[in-house]
Amino acid sequence: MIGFIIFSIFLALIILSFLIISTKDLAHSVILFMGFGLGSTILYFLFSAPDVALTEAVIGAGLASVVLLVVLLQTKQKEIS
Amino acid sequence: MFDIFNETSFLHTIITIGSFIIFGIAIVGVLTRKNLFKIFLSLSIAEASLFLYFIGNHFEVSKIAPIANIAGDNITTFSSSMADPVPQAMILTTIVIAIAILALGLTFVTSYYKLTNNIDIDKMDELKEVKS
Amino acid sequence: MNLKKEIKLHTIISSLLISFMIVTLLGILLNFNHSSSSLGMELLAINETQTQSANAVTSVVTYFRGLDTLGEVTILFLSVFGISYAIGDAKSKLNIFKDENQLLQIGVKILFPIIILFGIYIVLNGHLSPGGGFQGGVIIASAFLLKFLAYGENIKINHKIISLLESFSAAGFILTGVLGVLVMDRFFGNFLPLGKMGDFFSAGIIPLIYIFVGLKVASEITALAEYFIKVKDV
Amino acid sequence: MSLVYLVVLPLLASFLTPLFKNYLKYISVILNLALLYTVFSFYGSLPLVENIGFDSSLSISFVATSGSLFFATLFIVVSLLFSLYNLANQNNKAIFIVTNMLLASVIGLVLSGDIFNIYIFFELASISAYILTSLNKDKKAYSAAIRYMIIGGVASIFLLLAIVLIYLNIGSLRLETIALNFNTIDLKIQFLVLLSLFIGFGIKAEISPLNFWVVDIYSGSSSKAAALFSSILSKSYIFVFFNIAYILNIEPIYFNFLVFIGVLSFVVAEISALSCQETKRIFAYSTLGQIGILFLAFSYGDIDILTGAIFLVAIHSISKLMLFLSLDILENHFGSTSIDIFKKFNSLFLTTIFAIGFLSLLGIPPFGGFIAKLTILKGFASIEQYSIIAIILIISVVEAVYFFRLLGYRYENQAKEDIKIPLVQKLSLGFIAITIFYLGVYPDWLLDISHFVASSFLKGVANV
Repeated sequence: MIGFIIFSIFLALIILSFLIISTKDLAHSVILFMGFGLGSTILYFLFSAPDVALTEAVIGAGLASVVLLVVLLQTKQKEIS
Repeated sequence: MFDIFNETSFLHTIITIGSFIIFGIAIVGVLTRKNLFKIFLSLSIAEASLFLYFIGNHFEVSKIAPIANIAGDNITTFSSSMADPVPQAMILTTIVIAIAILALGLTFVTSYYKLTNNIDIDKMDELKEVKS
Repeated sequence: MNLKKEIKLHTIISSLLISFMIVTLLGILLNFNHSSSSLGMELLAINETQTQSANAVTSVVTYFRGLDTLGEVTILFLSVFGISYAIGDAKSKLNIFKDENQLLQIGVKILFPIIILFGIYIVLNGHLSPGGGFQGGVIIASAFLLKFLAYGENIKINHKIISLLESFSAAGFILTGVLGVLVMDRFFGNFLPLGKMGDFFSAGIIPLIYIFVGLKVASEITALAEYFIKVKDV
Repeated sequence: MSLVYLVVLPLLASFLTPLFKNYLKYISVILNLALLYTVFSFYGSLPLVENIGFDSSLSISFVATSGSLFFATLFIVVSLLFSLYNLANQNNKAIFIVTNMLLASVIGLVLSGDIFNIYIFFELASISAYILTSLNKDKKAYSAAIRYMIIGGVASIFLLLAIVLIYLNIGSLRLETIALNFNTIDLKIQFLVLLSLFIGFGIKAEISPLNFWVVDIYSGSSSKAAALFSSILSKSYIFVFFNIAYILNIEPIYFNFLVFIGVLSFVVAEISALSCQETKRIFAYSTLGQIGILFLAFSYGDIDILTGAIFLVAIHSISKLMLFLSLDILENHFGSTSIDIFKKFNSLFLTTIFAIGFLSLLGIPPFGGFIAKLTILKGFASIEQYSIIAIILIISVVEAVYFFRLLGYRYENQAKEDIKIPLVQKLSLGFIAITIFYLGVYPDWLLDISHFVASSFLKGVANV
C-alpha cells in the first residue's frame, strides 16, 4: 500500500514542479513550491526518515516559503516570459 | 492488490525515474527561465529532487526509522532492519545549506532589483565589457 | 512576433537536450543494484556502544560526522551575515507588514509560549526522538516570526543579545570540539559519560552539541526573519 | 595539536567578532601568524591521518600529506600578506569575517579526506566567495554575485550527484575506501561519477569550457576580492580536483583529455586577454591562462613537470596577490580599473611593483616565474613533448604583448597624478616583490620542497 502512495505523491510532485516552472504569475509558483515542500515531507516520512521529514517540513516548506513570499512582495512584479 | 508496488526493486525504479524527471524539469527551468526569482526556485527544486532520489534509494518497505524507541521495557535495539542513518544525516545538512544559499541569493536579487528595477537575467548587462 | 517564437524555440531545444540527457542517465542508473554493505549499517551496529544515543541519525550528525555540522553551522552564520551586510542596518527600516493584525495578536499571545516550548523540547530531546538542534532552532525562530507578523511595527529585536547569543553558542560548539582534543586527544572526542540509552542525560556530548546548534540556529533564523521582514526603506 | 585547529581557529575568530570591536585588523594578523606556527608544527610528522570524533576507519579523517600541507601553508602565507596589506585600511568587519571563513574553508578543502566533508567546505568556500563578490554593494557587484551564485549552484548540484552515486555504489565516504573499490563498480557508473565530479569541480577550478563566467565575476567584484579569488580559491579547487583524480587513479585516457583541456584554456585565455580594455579582465584572463598551464602540468603526472607546477602555484599566488592589491590602490585612487589609468599615475614604487609582477608572470630570468617555467619546460623536454613546449613559448609571447603594452602606457606623456601609498602597504607589497626576486635567485630550497610535494602527489593512494 505504501508503494502506491509513494507512486501517487511522486506523480503529484512531477506535475507540481512542471507547474512551478511554467506559470506566469510568481505568487502561484511560490504557493506550488509550498505544495512541493509538503509532498516531499510526506515522502520522507514514508521513507522512514523522520528527522529529514521534520527538517524538510520546518525549513523546506516553512522557512523557504516565508523567504520567497517576502522577496516576492518586495519585487512586486509579474513575470513576463 | 497493489502488491507489485511493495516490492523494493520496483519501488526504487519508481523513485529513480520520478526524481530524475523532476531533476530534468528543474534544470530546464534553470536554463530557460528569464526571471532570476524563477531560476533560484528551480535550483532549489533540482536539489530537492536529488535528496528524494538519495533517501528513496535507501528505502525498503521492511525498514523502520533508525531510532530505538524505549517504550517502557521493550527497548528495540539497533539492527539491520533499520534504515541507514548516514544518508539522512547528509540530507539533513544539505537541506539547511540549500535554504542558506536560497536566502542569500534572493537577498542579492532584491538588492539588485532595488538598484536597477530589473529582474530579467538577459537584461543584466552591467558586466559587459565597454569597448572604448 | 518572431521574438516570441524565438524564445519558444530556445526552450524547446534545451528541454529536448535535457530530456535526452535524463533518459541516458536513467538508462545507466536503472539497471544496477547498489552495494549492500554501507557506512551507515556499520555505524548503526556500533552506535549503541559508542554513543548510547537512541536516535542514530543524531549520533551520526553530531558525533560520527561532527565536522559536517560545524561546517553547516558556519555556512548558516555566513549566509545570515551576508544578508545583514547586503540589506544594511535593520533598525532604520520599516516592517513590510505595516498594519498590526489584531486577530493574530490574540493568537500570538497564546501560541508564542507553546511554540517556544515545543522548539526547546525538540532541541533538548534530539538524541531521544526525531529532531534536534536545526529543527528545534527553526521552530523557535518561527515563534518570533509569528510575533513580527502580528505586531507589525512596534516590535524591536535586541540585536546585541542575538549577536552575543550567536557567537557564544558557536564558540561553545567549537570549545566542545577543542575540549575533545585536550581530554580524549581527538577533535569532538566524547569526554562526557555516556549514561544509559534512553534517559535524558545520556549520549555524552551529543545533547550538548545540539543545544549549542539549537541556540545558534534559533538566533540566526530570528535575525534572518527580521532582516527579511524589516526591509522597506523609510 | 590537532590538524583541525587549522580550520577551527579562523572559524572561532570570525564567530567572536562582536568581542574584539576595533582591533579586527590586528587580530587577523595575529591569527594568521598563529596558523603559520601551527602548520609548521606538523611538518615533522608527515604523512599524518587524523580521525575526527571517534578513532576508526568509519569517521571523517583529515589527511596531512606534504602536498596538502604545502597548499595549506601557501594559503596561510597569502592570507597573512593580505591582512598585512589591510592594516592600512580601517577596520572592516565584513572583510575580516569573510577572509577568515574563506581561509578556513580552503584549508578544510585541502586537508579533508572525506568526500562529503569536501562538499561542505566546497559550499563554505563558495558562500564566502559570493559575499566577497558582493562587498561593493553596487550594480556590478550584485549582478556578478547573482551570476556567480547560479553557476555555483549548478556546480554544487553536480558535485552532490557525484557524492550520491558514490555512496549508493560504494557505500563509503572515505576517499581511500572509495579509491580501493572504485573500479569494482559498473563502468558506466564510474564514467558518470567522474563526469559529474569533473563538471562540479571544473566549473569552480575555472577550466576552459566551463570558465565562461569567470572574467565577468572578476570585473564585477573589488580588486581585493579578485586578489583572494585568483591566489587562494582557484588553487584550492585545482588541488582537490587532482588530489581526487590521483587517489582514484583514473585511467590515462582521462588524463589525456585533461591535457587537452589545459592547453585549450591556456590558449583561449591568453588570446582573449589581448582585446581587453579593463585591467581586472586582463589579470583575470592571465589567471585563467596560468590555471591552464597548471592543469596541463598536473595531468601529465611526470615528477619534473609536477615540481615545476607546484613551484608555479606558489609563485603565481604571490605575484597575482601583489598585482591585484596594487591594482586595488589604483582603483581606490582613480575609481576605475580601465587600462588608461596606467597612463595617469606617477609613482615609481607602483611601477616597479607592476614591472616585477609582469616579468615574473612572463618568466623573465631574474624572477621566480622564470624558474617555474624553466622547470616545467625542462620536464616537457625530458619526455619529448616539444609540441607543448612550442605552444607555451608562443603563448608567452602573447602574454608579453599585453603586459608590455600596460607598462608602455607608463611612459606616455600625459598629466600624471601622484599617489600617496601608506607605509604598511608599501612594506607588504615590497616584501612580496623581494620574495619573488629572492626565489628567482636562490630557488633551490623551494624546488626541493616542490620535488618532495610532487613525489607525494604522485604516490596517490599510497600516501592516504
